[in-house]
Amino acid sequence: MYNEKVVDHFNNPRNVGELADADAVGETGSFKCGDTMTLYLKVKDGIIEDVSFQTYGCGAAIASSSMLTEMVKGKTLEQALKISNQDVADELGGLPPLKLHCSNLAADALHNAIADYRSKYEAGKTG
Amino acid sequence: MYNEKVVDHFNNPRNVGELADADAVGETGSFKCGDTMTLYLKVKDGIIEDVSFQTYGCGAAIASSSMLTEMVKGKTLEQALKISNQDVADELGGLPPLKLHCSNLAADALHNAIADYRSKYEAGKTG
Amino acid sequence: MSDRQVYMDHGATTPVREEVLEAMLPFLREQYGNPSSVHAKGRAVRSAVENAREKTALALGANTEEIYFTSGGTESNNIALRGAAKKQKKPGHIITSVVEHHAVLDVCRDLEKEGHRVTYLPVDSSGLLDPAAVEKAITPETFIISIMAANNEIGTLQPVGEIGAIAAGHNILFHTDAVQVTGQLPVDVKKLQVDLLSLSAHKFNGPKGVGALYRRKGVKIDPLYRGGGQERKLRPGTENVPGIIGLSRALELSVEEIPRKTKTLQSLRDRLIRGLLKIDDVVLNGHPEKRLPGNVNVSFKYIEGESILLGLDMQGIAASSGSACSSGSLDPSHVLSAIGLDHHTAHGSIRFTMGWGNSEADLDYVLDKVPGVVEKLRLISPMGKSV
Amino acid sequence: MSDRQVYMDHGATTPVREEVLEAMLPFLREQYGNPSSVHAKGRAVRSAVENAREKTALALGANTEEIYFTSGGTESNNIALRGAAKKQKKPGHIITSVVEHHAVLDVCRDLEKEGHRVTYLPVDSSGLLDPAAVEKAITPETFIISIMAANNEIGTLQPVGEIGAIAAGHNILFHTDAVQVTGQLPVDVKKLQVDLLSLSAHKFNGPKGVGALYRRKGVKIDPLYRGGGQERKLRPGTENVPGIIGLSRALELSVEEIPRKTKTLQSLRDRLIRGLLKIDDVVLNGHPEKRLPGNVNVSFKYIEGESILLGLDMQGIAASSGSACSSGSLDPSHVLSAIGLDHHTAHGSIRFTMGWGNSEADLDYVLDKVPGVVEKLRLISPMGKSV
Ligand SMILES: Cc1ncc(COP(=O)(O)O)c(C=O)c1O
Ligand SMILES: Cc1ncc(COP(=O)(O)O)c(C=O)c1O
Repeated sequence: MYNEKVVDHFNNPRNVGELADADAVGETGSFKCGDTMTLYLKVKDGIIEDVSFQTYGCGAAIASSSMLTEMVKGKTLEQALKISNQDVADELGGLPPLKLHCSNLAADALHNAIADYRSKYEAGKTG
Repeated sequence: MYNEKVVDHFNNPRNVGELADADAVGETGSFKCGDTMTLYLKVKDGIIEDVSFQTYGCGAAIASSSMLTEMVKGKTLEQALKISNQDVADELGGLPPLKLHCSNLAADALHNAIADYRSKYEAGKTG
Repeated sequence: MSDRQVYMDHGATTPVREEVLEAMLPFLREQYGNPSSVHAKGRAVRSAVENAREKTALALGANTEEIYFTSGGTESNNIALRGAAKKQKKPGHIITSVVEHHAVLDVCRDLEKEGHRVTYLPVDSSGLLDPAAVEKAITPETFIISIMAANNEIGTLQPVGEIGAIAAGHNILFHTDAVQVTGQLPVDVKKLQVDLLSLSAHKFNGPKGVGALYRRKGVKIDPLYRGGGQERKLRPGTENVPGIIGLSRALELSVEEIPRKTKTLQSLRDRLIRGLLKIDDVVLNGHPEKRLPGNVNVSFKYIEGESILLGLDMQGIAASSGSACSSGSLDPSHVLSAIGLDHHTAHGSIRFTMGWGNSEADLDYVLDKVPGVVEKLRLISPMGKSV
Repeated sequence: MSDRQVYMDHGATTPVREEVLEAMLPFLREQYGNPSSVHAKGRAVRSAVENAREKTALALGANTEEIYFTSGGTESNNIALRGAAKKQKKPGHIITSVVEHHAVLDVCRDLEKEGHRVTYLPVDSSGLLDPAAVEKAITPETFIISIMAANNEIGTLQPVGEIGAIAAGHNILFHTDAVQVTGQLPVDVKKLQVDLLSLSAHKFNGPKGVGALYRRKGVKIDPLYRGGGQERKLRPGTENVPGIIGLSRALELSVEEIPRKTKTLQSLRDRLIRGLLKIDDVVLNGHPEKRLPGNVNVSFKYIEGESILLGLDMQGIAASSGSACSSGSLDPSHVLSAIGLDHHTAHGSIRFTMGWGNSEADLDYVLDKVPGVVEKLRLISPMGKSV
């Protein structure tokens, strides 16, 4: 069902847990299947320095979360914002069609986290 | 499907063919399945001295015909008249339920042959 | 009983080939997972089933997702016809023929009771249907045409390609019962322009109790059964995995061998026909050329089919008959009546169906034994004109 | 992947036992005749099929002619319910429960569309149905009551005997889906006062794709399929002979072994339950005693079922889950919802079903591995309260 890369991320999820000194937190939940994800970001000079996640969900959800954290580390917020759910699934080498929706939470949580960051630290800049 | 006795009578039918000098002939046909049977009798002093048959029909019909000829030989007409289709089937050791109707023609042909005999030779006696 | 056994009843069923059984065995042993299970044991079986679907599709020129596994030809026919009928909002019209298998004919009779109208088209004395008659029978209410590819009793091949074109031209569903033809002659669902096609594994050296329905993509029929959603909801129930694997392997093998096999069987068939017709008062039933490669159906006049079968059986020859007495029903086969045989000729019909494994030596044996069996019965018969 | 493989998904399907395969093999080899054929090859197979029917009847306390072979539990359920409905002259009323298998529930939904009215009775938090509620639900229009003998997810055993008595008292047909219970616990159709009963071979170490329907003599239901008239017209189509032989042999063996097996499985079950409940935040689903001997169903809070399954799979443990994500649907199992589990608890449920072949050593292994799998996932979970 799942390819090796997905299984690897499920078995050895990267960047798991809470970031004690996170600058921003993004949450998302799928009303459809009840999955939820929390993403923590540490940002310095507009660059994602550290990242971690907590996910309640199926194998695909967990692997997508883990994959996403690898994809964003070291990226600028602008670059990170461009990452879509599809990008995460692609980076995992694909997911079963029925499971695609489970990967949707990863990029959503990221976007929410970035929004959280901006609302906190870039409030003055906008408007 | 058929027991050994039925198969034996089918394989080695007794008293097959036309009796050239028959005293009486009985025919019967099943409207249901198209089987037909002709029974030939040679009668002397009220006793069936010889008998033969011709049958168009399935294995059960042929075996019943053959069995019947063995059952009637040497019997008086009165005794022969008492033979029922069920007796023939019983004497064969039984027939499959679906095939019972195929054995019905044997005793019927016998009864017809006896009626034929009586109408020819005992006409005066009746009435 | 005879020492020699010659099986000439491949139209009834066929032996499972050793290669087919071999393919099935792992799925009767260690590969026992439920294809719907998410664990490794389930996933392995799922992928085998989907692989079997792909093979089956390939053999028919279909797409993988157009194949639905069923429990046999009867079920495929029922799903096709009833499924199409169930989809109708109001009673409609069905076109079929008088020589269909009971699994089509009796479904149609049942659908008539539910309000649908059915046209049962006649056939000529060789069993052939006229495609023009199909076109003429079409009404605005016609929602499905169901014509068998080859008749199971007399072997006559119907012009299904032409009928498919007519159906397509009128935008009406076309179903064909291809149970007898699959694995015997090439079947290409696209060339035939068929929307629904039934097949059954045990007719081409696969196991009994498994079949398939081809459903062209986009064709809408309602499922009859409900349950766990298997076979994309068209045929729920835990899959008959060994059966499905056996079906696909048997189909693959038999389709592969068609070019060679067809010639062999046709030549056996034609030799058997010639040999049998040498006996007095024997007539061939069905079409002389447009017939299944392995099918021979003849009537032996003056004698009755079941007794012939029994006589052949005593010689170790397995065949079948259209006689009422062999089926437990009282009327002779509807097919033999439909081609105009009188009652007695119909009752004296015997079908020899050759297949994989039959040899010239089998034929020698049959041609050696049949005349004696027939002669003996004719001697008993009040109608015979003995030989 | 783990070296050790422990199969604890017998509720989904079971391995075919070697003795069963052995009984089947002759019918996949030389015994290939069609049971409807009159020749020797056909007759031999016919007698084997009828012998299998007798064995099957014996195992259920039924008469031979009350057994009809089908393609599985789904088909048996469909024939029972739809067949009874088809017999009705006008739309009637059906009583069933909210925890039935989809092969009953979804048939009922379909019958509702055809005008029938259906009462879906609730169950308590252990999954038990109240027989009094059945009696109360009866209306003059009620023509059938269908209540499963044991639930496939949580294993709860329903009081089918009591319901049978109620149905009999009201002269209403009673059907039970006994797919999970057959071969696990004694089933006596007379004691249960059941009119129709469904079973499926692959749940008791028989092959997939074959089942049976018990129909009490005199009970009238209409066939759904039409065709060659096999299974006394209730289920036409060439018989799945190897499957039927396998079913009867598997049933014979498993019923014979019930006394010994039940105890073993119950003790394994209770030990597994005790062991799993030692993990924090685990709840048992279903009834503590009135449950299938081999069934354990627990919810692991804060984590999701499919990920648990996957984690177990990595350790070579095959189990199943009532989680939506494992079935491709979005809602959690209707059974877990029906017993009142909240969305998250339902999603964290795992079913371990033990059967023939499972040992104490398997249990040791599972009890050793589960805590680690659960802990790891809880560490990832935003809800956990890690252990
Ligand atoms: C033409 C035709 N259609 C349908 C069937 C039914 O197939 P099955 O016996 O696999 O249900 C048969 C064979 O019996 C057949 O010959
Ligand atoms: C309670 C119950 N009913 C019916 C079925 C369906 O049986 P089958 O898969 O053999 O069609 C199952 C198993 O899947 C079941 O557990």
